[in-house]
Amino acid sequence: MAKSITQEFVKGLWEEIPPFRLVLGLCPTLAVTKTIQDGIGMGVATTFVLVCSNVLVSAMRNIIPSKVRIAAFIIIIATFVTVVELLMQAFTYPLFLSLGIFIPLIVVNCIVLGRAEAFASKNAIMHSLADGLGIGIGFTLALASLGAVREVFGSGTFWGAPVFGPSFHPFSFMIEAPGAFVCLGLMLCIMNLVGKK
Amino acid sequence: MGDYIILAISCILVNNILLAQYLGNCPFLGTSKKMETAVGMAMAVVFVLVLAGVITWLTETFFLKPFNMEFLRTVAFILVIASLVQFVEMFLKKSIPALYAGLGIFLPLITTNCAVMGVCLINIKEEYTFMQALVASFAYAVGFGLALILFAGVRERILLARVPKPLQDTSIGLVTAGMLSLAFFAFKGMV
Amino acid sequence: MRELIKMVVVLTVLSAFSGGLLASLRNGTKDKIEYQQLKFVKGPAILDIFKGATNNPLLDRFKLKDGTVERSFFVGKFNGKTDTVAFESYGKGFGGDIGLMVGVNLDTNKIVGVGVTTLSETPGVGSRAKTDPSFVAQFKGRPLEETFKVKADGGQVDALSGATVTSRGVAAGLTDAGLIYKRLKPELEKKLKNFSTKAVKTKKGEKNG
Amino acid sequence: MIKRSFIGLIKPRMRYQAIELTPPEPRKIPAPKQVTLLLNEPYDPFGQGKSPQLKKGDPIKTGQKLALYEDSDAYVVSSATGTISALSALIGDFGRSYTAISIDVAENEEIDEQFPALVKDTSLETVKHFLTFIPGNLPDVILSPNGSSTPIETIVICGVDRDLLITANQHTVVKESSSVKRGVEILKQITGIDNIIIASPEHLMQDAGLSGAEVRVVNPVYPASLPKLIMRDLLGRVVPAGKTCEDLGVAFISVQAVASLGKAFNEGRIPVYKHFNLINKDGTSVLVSAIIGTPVRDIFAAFNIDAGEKDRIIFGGPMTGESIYSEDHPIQPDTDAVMIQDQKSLALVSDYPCINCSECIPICPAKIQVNMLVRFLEVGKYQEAADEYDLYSCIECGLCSFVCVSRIPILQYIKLAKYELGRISRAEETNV
Amino acid sequence: MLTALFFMLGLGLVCGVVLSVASKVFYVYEDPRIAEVESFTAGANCGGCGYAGCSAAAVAVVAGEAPPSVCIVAGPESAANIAAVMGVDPGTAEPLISYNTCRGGDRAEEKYYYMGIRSCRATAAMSGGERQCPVGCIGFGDCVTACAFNALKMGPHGYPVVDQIKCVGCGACEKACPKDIMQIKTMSQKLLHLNQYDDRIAPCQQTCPAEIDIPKYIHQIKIGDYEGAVNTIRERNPLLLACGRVCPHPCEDYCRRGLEDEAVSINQLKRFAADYEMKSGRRLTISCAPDTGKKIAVIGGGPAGLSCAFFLRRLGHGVTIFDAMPKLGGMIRYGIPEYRLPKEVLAWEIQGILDLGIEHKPNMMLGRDFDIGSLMAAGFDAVFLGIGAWKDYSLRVEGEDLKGCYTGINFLTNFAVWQQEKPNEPRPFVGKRCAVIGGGNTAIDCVRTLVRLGAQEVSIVYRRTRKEMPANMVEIEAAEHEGVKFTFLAAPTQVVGDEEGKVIGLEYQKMELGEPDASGRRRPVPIEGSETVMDIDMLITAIGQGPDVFFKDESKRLDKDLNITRWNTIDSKDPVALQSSIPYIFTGGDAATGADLVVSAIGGGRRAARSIHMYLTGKDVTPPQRTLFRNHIPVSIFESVPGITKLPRTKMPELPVEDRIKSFVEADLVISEEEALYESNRCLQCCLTCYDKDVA
Amino acid sequence: MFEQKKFTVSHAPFWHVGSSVSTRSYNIIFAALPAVLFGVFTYGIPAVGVIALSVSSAITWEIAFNKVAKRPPCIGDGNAAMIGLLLAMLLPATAPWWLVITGTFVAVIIGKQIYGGIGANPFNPVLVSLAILTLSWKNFLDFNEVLVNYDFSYPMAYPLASLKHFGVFAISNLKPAALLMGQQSGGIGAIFGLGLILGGIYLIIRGYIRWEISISFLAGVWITALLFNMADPAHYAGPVFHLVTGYTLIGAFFLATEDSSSPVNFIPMLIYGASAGVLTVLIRNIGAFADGVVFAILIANLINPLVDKIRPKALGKVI
Repeated sequence: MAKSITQEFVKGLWEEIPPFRLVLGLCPTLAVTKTIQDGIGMGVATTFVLVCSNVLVSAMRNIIPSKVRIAAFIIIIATFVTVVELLMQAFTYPLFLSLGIFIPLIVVNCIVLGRAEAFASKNAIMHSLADGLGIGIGFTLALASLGAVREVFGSGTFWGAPVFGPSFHPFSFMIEAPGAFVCLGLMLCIMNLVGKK
Repeated sequence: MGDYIILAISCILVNNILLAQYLGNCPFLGTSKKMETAVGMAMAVVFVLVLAGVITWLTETFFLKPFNMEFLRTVAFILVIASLVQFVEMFLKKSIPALYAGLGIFLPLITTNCAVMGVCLINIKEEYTFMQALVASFAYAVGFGLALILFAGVRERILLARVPKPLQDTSIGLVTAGMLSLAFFAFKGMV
Repeated sequence: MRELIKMVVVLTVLSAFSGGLLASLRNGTKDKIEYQQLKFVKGPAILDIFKGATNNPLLDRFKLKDGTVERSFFVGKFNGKTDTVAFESYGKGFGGDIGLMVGVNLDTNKIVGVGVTTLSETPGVGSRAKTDPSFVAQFKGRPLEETFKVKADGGQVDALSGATVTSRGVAAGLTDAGLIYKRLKPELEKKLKNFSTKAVKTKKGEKNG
Repeated sequence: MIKRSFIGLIKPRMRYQAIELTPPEPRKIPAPKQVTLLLNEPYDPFGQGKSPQLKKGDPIKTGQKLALYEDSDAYVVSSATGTISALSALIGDFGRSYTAISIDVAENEEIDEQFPALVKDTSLETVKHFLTFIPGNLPDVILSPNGSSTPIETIVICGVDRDLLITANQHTVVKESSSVKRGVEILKQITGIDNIIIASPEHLMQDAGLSGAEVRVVNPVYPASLPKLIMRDLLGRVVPAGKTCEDLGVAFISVQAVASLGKAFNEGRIPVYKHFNLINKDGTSVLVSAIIGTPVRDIFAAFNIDAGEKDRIIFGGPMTGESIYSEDHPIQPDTDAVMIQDQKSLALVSDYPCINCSECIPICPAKIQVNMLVRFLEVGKYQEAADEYDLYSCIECGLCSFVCVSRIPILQYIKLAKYELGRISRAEETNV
Repeated sequence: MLTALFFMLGLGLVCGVVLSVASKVFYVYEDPRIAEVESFTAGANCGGCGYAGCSAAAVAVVAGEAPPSVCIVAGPESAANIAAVMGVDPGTAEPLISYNTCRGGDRAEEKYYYMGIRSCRATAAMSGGERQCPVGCIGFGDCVTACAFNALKMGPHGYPVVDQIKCVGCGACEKACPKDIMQIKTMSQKLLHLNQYDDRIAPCQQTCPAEIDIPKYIHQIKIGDYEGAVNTIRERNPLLLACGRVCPHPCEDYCRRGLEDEAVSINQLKRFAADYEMKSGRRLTISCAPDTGKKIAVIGGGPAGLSCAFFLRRLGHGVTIFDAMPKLGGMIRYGIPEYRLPKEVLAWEIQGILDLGIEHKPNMMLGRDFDIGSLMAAGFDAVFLGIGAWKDYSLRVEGEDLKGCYTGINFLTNFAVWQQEKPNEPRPFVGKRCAVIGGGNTAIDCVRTLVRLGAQEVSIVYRRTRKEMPANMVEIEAAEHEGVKFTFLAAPTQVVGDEEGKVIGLEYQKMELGEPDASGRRRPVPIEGSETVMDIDMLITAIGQGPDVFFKDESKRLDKDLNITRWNTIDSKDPVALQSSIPYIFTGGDAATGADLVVSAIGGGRRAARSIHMYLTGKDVTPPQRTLFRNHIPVSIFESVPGITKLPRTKMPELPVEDRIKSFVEADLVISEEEALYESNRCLQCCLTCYDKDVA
Repeated sequence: MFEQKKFTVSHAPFWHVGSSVSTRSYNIIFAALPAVLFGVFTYGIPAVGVIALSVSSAITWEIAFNKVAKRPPCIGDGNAAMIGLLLAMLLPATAPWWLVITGTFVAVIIGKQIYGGIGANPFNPVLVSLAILTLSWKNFLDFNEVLVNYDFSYPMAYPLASLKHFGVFAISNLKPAALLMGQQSGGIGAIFGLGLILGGIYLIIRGYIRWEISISFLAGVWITALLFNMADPAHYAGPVFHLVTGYTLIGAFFLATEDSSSPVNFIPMLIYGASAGVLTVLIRNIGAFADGVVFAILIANLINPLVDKIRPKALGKVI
């Protein structure tokens, strides 16, 4: 059953792409996808945390006693989240602003903890790295696509640039909270349709 | 007193944690399929959120702030919350099994619930006083519970409907959550 | 027992390690972060207010105690005179607080400009408070000490159409700013009298940041 | 089909058919060429370890008791003389399985002598062994009063008809009061139960009074004559959900069965003629008398009714009957009506979803929240339906389906759910 | 910097201490499986599963409320691990797969127009459903809706089709089906299934002694799935190559097409599929259940023994075949001549069976080299006695033991042994003028062999007429073509010998047909004084054979309880259970029935394997109540089949007579792919009461 | 065996009252006609355009969805047409075409079909659609702005907007009777109060809508408005004003009574209607929107599954 490193990486991009296939990490997915930039920013931040924590958890998987493993994983994850937080504040401040509270909340993103527990704590470092990277990139792609859809329809822009003519009245429902839910729901539906063999 | 009520209403309805702030959505979708589960989860969230809100506020005020260690907030909070939840779970399981059966089993779900962490962070960000933090935590939790229970009611019916296959389950759940959030616009501007 | 000790030790060492790592990272990025905060949050509004100023108001700043709160003031130098300050006040809007940067001339007590710093209003409606320059422009030149009210409430402010709540919030913020100004004016005057700008460092500050 | 009134605010009221004061004699159908008796025991052609009592070609006399195996309790009483032409399995509705015994009727009728020999002995045993398959059908629970969990204390004789358009029971009340009276006496004697009540419509109170049983009046609006509602309205007792009237010590028996009981002892032979209403395609109802086992085909032939492709033949009334698929289906002891509907005037059902219109709520005599119930039933969540939405409170009157805007076969869902739940619980019992 | 360090140090310490102390103080016992299951979930406590966190989900799994695949984060491997912890099917670790047993679907006639809830359960509750077929599929697809894994869909003929890859064997469809059409079974359970009265099976399948699902494999051939066809046949018959050649195909007698037209050439199709596999040069994999650790001795390597060994091995048992002859195959190797069944083909087939991991001990004869006692001592758990019917019945006339007189089996075996194993030794004796007494297949095999060996005049002497000959008509015809003479209505009365004790003639009495006897055949009555003598120099008697049970006399200890019938067969009380009077000894094939068809022996081997499996797993050996053994389901036997247009049956290709009488090269040939497709299209795809009507 | 006559077999009861989903929809459409015709009369051709587009696009979306989802077409039930008509009644006559089409898309597809079609929608599709349109294109739904080109004998300021922005004073000259007769600005079919009441009474009598909901909704509005009015008459308008303006009447008779999102039991119907009424006035008086009917009914839809659990004890129910 053991998959190659490449397979571990690739599965995150389609087979197990969160949050479409693994319905996890909904909060950031909903909250920070008003624009495609935000989506990608969040995705990259999460990927960073995911990869780092996966590697570290995998490296330490034999040292950590099982009873406190969750607590230990959380510390590891929280540390990397703080690292990201600090780095973003220092270098990409506008992004940090628009992502707001959701940067520290990466720590409670089920994807990160889920991968640490379900995968990294049972697999070798390179596999965990590939897994983290794959899932992270998948997550980024998902956020970006959702962000793109919401931005295009909700604001009439793509990456900040207007895509429709001036006569377009943005469907601003899409960038409101309800729009986020509905849009994600419909995207899940499309994924289900596509995924059906 | 009036301020606290307004704060509470604002947290429950206007700035509902789930529907307006997008926090705590995973368990929101997960535990809303059955009314019983939803009620249990709602109670557990109220319980934990108040505890967590208080304890993180204390941590912030007495440790992090005086020593200028705000940057450690994430780590400290999550560690405190996780330990607290796990402790409470073990405590309930042993000492009050009845309560454990009713709401204790939902506790693990809360450790990684961004609603809890989120509210703690909001409390700090908004610079609430202790009482405000207490009220806000409680109210946010009630808001969470309210949304969850209302959602569970709606969802129980949707599970019986002939939803097209690709839309079933989470997909239609999300769309419905969107409608819920839409309906909550009714309270916009009231506070 | 051995297991217990191991658990405790692992947790402790892990958190200590984390603390250490983060603390050092924090020290390394501290200054940069502070500057970034100013630049992106308040920067645009301040620069807008102090259009034509000869200094970099972002760097020329000081803090004053207002009761228990500490407020930041940014100084603008016009025609060689450091008689203009800008500071932040808040009003309640549709979707939360609206942050206003209010620039005021200490000599005339009149508003030199108003900028919206933070706002989370309905896009396309309330958000026009920030995007529509004509809305904030109407405050320019008004005395800060008056009470601001939208016309619907019998005041003087032209509301953004369809965004009464936002407009009210802005008005309330301005009124609040007036109160702050009144309270702190003596101290401000004192402070400004012997204020020297750091205009020279502008470029360098940008780079070092 | 009763049309909706213009004013939909008021719920429809459906009155039972009332019999004329001097009803005409029922039209008698001559004995057919072949009769089929449905024995309430599954037919197993490969049955092992049992010695079959009946086989093809056996001669049969009228009034002869027929049972599949020596030790089986279930039997039928032949309504004609002839030879057995076939034995076959017949699957009824909701898992009932019968053995169909077809008898080619001979020209000369011979009467079996077993019962006439015992006619002096009005004992429980005699009734039990010869008279359960009489017109009107004598329920077992009356004959073995300790068979149910609670001993039977009250017997209710239904002098009313269960369903709309039917007058068969009323006819018995009017025309056969002496037999009924004798029947009531025998009932009292064999069961030892004195508390015998006859439920009758208001206009037949006099006739019902002749029976010697206590008369209680039933509301003439459907579904008041359904047993659980008679229990509630006439006896003031509510049957708990999931329980039967028998569980409360009340047994129901049709007035025809009581009359047949009386007649059997009066005349010294087991009665085989069953009265029932024939409801034609145009909704007219005629009282008919035919021997048990007569195929519907012969009855239609007697009235020149042409049952065509896709028409619907119903045993019982329009609200509670059962439709059958073959013209060979025989009249049974409890057949109170045979109804035929033309293909063009069938009330259609659809698989449209419930639109939550709430028509069914005020009309439900059991106060069930039908709209939710049917949603659970549609997706097969029978247990939840029983736990949360009162599946077992249903008295199966069919009014919800009658008014349903989406034309959902609600009653079918309900019965199916009860049947499936029963199957599951039986399966669990046998496993444990 | 330092404060941060110390703060975190303190915090970690406090949390660690509190938690570890609490875990001691508040310790509560719980099912250890919960922790184990939980360790396989993702541990993210995301709630996506609908339970309150991972441990709640684990509790639910252990309590049986949730499926092992509950965790949506951890993926299929975790589900497999959890299933392993829970031991979903503790008895066999075999996967359960759903399959449908009805291929009737909407081909079955309807008895009424149904109006109501569109669900199988609802309509089944209304007089058993609207289809005429009492047991068939109703077709509203309750099972399809019940399936949570998308593994079922309604096929084009209105019955459900299982996607075996997606099926997880959860059993939801089985529960949903009111007609018990959807069944969840392991491979073992499928192998063990015997035809039953309530099965939805075509008349041909009911007739086949091996119970092969004939319509299914014909359909698979029709759609070009030849490998599938092979697998289908092999589910019931491991000797498909042999059967495809020698089976007298009783199934074809019940083919519904035969009522209006000629029967489908079922056996040719089977042979086509079997040859397809062999010619492809690749053996299809045959799956076996996990090892059970039980050991079974199969005595006799003929069709019954091979079949029994094959099925036992697939059920996961260890099997050793003991055979008296040097090579496996029994009567099909030593009794059936080369021209009917080339031994190369047989060897290929037997090798495939042995490759499953069956041990073969050649030249071991029961009663001579070992006995049941020694087997028991060697640790075998059960014994299958498939010793066949190797002892010819004697004619009981004078002169039977003269020189030049042989019995059929003796002759064929001697020849086969020489041909296969000792080709360098002198050829067994063959006369010039040979007579073979008997009308069965053995007799025909003898004459046809004699023809090929160069006998100048070969005749068959049979008591009755040609019509009554039990041998296959095809074989008789072939023998006729090859120049064999037939002497009917002739009962041998004496074998005439010369002074050297050599046979020189056969005296027989002529017969005439009298009244029909119980079997419906007209009994031959001797005509007094009609004795005739036929000049011969070789006589073979092939009037039937029975098992040779001499071993019973050799061993006095264990085998004395073994009951033998008066026909010398092993008494098995129940012909389906095939358990002998000694509980651990089972029998089958000719040893139990007397001389019979190969395919019957194969069926017997499987039934015995079933009984042995039941016996070894501590279950009741008696067959299920409604076993359809050698009977037919009455409703399935039609008198006419409307809607059939006649299509000629494919002719079997054979070698020309002049070629075949000269050699032992296989005489019957396989039909071409094109012909196979044509013939498969003639199949009506019958189910219990339904069939495909021909279009046009 | 094969030539036997086949009869129809079905389950009791064998009679049906004869009602159907389509009659229901068409009766509701019929009942809406007075108000619609008045709207058309008042706003002229643009109103006809909006109504026609709305109805036809709603039907088109429904057909399209049925095609895509491979479901049997269900436009025959008239529900889509009804949704289209009701949506048009709420829109201003000047609504641009894309707004109408988006609106019907949201109503028919998002609001109804993806939940499995008629009877399964937890929220009133029309209101979901209108709420989403309001959030997205407030300007196009602001009656003050979009109806500015109409000039009638009565003031064309949207009464509720006037109340919100300028207080009670601004509406003091509006006569309830005139408002009831349609002399106000507003949605195409929402202005003619009398017509709506007539339609509502027709539907109540025919049994197509439940009087409990309508009456309790109106009562909720009336009482809440009265309380506000009594507390501060200078700030809050009187109850009658609230009854005859905005979407109150169309809400009471056509929106709140939507089948699948409203309760079926007596007491829940009262709670449902009343809470929608109360919330309407709360939103109007202290909330962010000028008219609260849309969101108030949506909230009431939301609580519907919960309140509908209050029901009479079933026959023989144990416990």
